[in-house]
Amino acid sequence: MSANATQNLPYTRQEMMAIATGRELRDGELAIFGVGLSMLAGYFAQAHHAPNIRAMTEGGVYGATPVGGLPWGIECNRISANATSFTNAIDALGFLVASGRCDVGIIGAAQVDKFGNVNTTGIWDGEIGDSYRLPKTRLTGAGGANDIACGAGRVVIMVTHEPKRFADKVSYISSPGYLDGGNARERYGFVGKGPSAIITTLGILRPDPLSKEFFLDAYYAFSSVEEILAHTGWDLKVSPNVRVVPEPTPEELATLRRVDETGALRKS
Amino acid sequence: MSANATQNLPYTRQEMMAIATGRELRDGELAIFGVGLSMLAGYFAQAHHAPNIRAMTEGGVYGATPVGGLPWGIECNRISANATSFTNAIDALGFLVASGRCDVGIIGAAQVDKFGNVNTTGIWDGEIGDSYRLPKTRLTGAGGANDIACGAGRVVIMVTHEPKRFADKVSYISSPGYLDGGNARERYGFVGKGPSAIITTLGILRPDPLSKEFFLDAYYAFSSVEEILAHTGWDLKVSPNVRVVPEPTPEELATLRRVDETGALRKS
Amino acid sequence: MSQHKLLSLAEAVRRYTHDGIQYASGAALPVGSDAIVFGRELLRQGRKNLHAIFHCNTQQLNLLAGAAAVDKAECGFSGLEVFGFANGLRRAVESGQTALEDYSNLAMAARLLGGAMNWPFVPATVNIGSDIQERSAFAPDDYPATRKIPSVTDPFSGRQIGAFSPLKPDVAAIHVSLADPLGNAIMLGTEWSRFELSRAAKKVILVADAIVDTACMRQYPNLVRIPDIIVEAVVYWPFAAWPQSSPGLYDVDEEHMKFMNKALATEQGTADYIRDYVTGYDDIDGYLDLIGRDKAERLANGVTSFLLDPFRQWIKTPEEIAALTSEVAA
Amino acid sequence: MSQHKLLSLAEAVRRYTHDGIQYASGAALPVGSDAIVFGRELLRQGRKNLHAIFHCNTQQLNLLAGAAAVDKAECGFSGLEVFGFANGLRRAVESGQTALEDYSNLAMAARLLGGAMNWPFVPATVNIGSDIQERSAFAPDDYPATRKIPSVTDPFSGRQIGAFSPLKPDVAAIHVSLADPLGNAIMLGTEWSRFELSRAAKKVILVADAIVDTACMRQYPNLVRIPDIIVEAVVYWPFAAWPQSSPGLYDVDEEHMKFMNKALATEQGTADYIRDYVTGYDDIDGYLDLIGRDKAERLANGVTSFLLDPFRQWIKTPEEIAALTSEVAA
Repeated sequence: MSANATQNLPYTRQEMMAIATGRELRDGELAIFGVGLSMLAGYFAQAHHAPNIRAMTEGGVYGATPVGGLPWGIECNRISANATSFTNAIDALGFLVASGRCDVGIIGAAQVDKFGNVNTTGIWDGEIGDSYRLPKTRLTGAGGANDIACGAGRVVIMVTHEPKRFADKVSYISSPGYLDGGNARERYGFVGKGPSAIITTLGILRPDPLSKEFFLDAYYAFSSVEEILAHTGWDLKVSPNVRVVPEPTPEELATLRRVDETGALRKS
Repeated sequence: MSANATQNLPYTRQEMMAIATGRELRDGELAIFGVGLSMLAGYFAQAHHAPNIRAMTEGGVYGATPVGGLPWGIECNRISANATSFTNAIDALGFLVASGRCDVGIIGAAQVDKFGNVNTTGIWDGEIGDSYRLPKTRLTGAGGANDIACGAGRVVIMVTHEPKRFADKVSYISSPGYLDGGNARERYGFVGKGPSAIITTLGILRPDPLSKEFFLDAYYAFSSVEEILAHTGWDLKVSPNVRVVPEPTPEELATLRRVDETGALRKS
Repeated sequence: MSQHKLLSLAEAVRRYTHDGIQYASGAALPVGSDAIVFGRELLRQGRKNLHAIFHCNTQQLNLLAGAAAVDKAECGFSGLEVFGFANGLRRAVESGQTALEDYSNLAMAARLLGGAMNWPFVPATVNIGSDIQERSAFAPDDYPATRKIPSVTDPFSGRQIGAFSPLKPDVAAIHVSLADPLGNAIMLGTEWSRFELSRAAKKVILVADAIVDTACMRQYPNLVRIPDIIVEAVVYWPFAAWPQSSPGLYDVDEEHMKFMNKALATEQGTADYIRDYVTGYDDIDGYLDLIGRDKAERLANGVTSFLLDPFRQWIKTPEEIAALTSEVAA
Repeated sequence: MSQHKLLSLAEAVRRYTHDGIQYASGAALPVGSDAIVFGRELLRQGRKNLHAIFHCNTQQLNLLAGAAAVDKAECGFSGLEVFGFANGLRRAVESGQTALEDYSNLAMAARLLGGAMNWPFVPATVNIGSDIQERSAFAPDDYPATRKIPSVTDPFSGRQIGAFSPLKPDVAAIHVSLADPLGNAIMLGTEWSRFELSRAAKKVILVADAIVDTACMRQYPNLVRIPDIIVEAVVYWPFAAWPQSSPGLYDVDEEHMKFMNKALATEQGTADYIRDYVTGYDDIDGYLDLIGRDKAERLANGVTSFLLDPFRQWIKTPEEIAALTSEVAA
């Protein structure tokens, strides 16, 4: 089991994923984070290398950094306690995200496919078919992720790397990646450019510039190309320049753990 | 001159017009007032017979009654001083007025025609023609009156009764009345029912239920059918039941003058 | 000028709701400000066949759906954020009890904006191109769905975008931090879509954690985003959003959030939960006892309690509120 | 984390404006909160050929148009409320100097909303059927106008409504009551369309009557309707809206409103006005001298001054602001 592979490491796979995600964010960017891992990754970036990142949540909570531990939600008291501005959904998701104004968004996925399409709506036995039938397992729906996927300049997808989560084609597109690939996004005029990376517990996938199919760009010190291929439900292409992601520096790890003060990322 | 006709009366023609307009408002209604005469008429109604009128301005100023005299504008300190809520234009003119939620609006006019269309945009020599040419005199534009004219349940138009202001057809429709009459408003799906009265310094005009052409419904104690016909620029029809508007009661006059504490309505 | 609109919770539910209505929650996201106690009262009075308009799921929808009182729901997000899937709603959806029509969070807000504006449709630049547009739980055989988010042609560029259908719920029970007896309301924390909802809904009931004097509103008119002129009734109920949070007033009750969601995962658990936490109190005092007086005090002394400080001087006591409420009822 | 954005008025105009830009006023209606002093500085620096986006006319547009600096203007209302017609704008329109494209007040707000949303068009249920739709000052020979407010078909009902073109001004100078050095802003009084404008404009400059500490924003985050993340620069200028009003801070200067509008009725009067009230001061002190220190004090003690009371404790002194400003410039 790959879980064992990190037993001797001074960080968890979740922490590696959060740090790798945080590294995708640049100083000064307008960035939107969801709840949980996405928020930890974002605030890690702010605390570590992007002090002037302009962080927001889809609730229209601005100027905040969480206090007292991982917020229970993007609107809860832990993130409301030191905000400088509260507005609303139209403002955050519409004026700032769907408009194209937001540089980068971080979203999660229950299932992702080779074109970076995300399913967070439900699990079906096989294809849904021509009539919309009940899911075997109902998930959370799109939330703001669809709006981020359509509008944010670029999107980083965070997902646990398991075969069932990496499908050739998602059962339901909750949030669009590159749809059926190539220039498909242009059909809909999306102002956002689409997902720039899928960052997993095992490595980093990036889209081919033309086909938009995601390929393996990098793996972690504790994972391998073989392990990743075995955990991906499609025939994942591997970059000829596939590289190892640098391990967390002591500063990165210390900073992340200050942000993740309740240790959410160390529990798994 | 009709100005002389009121010399011996204990009220001015403007005061009669304001009181007649105020009488159009019913208790409990959601009502929008513009600046000046319209606001005085509205707050007179609230102070006199409609204590629960829900008064608003297009600035999104709610729960206020003016203090210190006639407000200089619908947003100025005299009306902001005791408001319970300030929002914005989208809210007031969109959510509450264009939506059809507002029961009644009071608007003014530089020029009005027999179908109750209002011009507040400009004065041209004759028709504008096929090319939009410069007005001889530029007026104030539509402001919120167009939005009120489209959306408010009914509209009361206040206007000084002079021949040049009562045209067969206005040069420019800034705010729609019944357009070319009949069911013309239905072509545009306006949620508001259109103007219910034109209240002037000489009398009250109301629309024919079918043709929507305005006819003379009532004149004042100091005016006459003949005087009104002479001051109307179209062949004004007179109701067979034309009546005299009741003169202001002492209570009405006293109340109006409390509202109009700086005497704006007594200056003309 | 205006009259007091204070009404008891039971009377508000009795007077303004009935089976089968389009019922909207005025919620600030899944773990925040929502009039959850209004949902409890809907169940106490046996309301059913609801068509729920919830910008996001909350423990209220989770409870109502888990109790099989919801036939249809429209939602942007159907989970509970860090607390995971909403087990009551999930069970209702998976069993077919509740048809859940999916939108995104911006879509729900935009549809409320469109309802408030009385637009016939709202331009959609999101949700298009995904299964949110192509799949309709309300018309499952219409695939790709043609009526859910149809296309509209931009007359300026000639290109096609989507069109959302506006929302105009029959009744919205909107949770607010502070209300005055006339119906002016202050929300602390994100508004989420409560501003738009208060204008889109046909009738608005405020459910307020605290009642303040109107002088508070005159001091802070820019905070009064819901004015009395559009409000039918004001219900006073402390900890109305419990176990969720109300910034400035109380924190999330983490323990009960988990307990409640676990209970709603099964029919039996839901029945037990209803017995204990829906029909298990007679009045505000009994409700606060259920929460636990110590816990309530601890939750009220959270990291955001300073947000309430400027307003405390105007907060009315339960006795003052009771006196006003009985005045209205008389 | 964020950095101070305080900038002198002259530097803000120098850095963010140039001839021919789409320049938006962030105004709260014709006699209220507007960054009129920004317009004075535009003239001091000789900016011209402006395309003015003014939800409503104010004394700023009246002055800029009267000074022949405006080629095009888009407006919902072009008067001065109780102060009558705007003589400078009127003269510019009647002479053909300024092409004035008419909309209604809701239309302008909706167009800013559409710009903020990045919608290709905005549904129009007003302005249709009137000459606002049929006549275009920007395309005078296009009659009835086909590109100004074209028709769009509602895909749900099949009926036609109008479509407004969204607005995205190059620069907006938005007047606010209070700003912190980072660019968080509080507006007292109606927002009018400043919220939407702050999101629609490509660059936002705040012009604030007073600068407060960020602690003020953390105490009242729901009042901060313009957050720092969308603001380029903060200009401190007391009485920035003079002779108009800024609720909570100062009243309308009735005398100067009339004097100014009378002056703008003629070319000569406008030249005299510019000499005395546009180029007639070197700094804030000189500006306050022009207003008159006694009058300024009287205007500040108006009927709404209590609205400022909760915030006074955080207001920074001119010396503190000067220290911060020089820090940024360095």
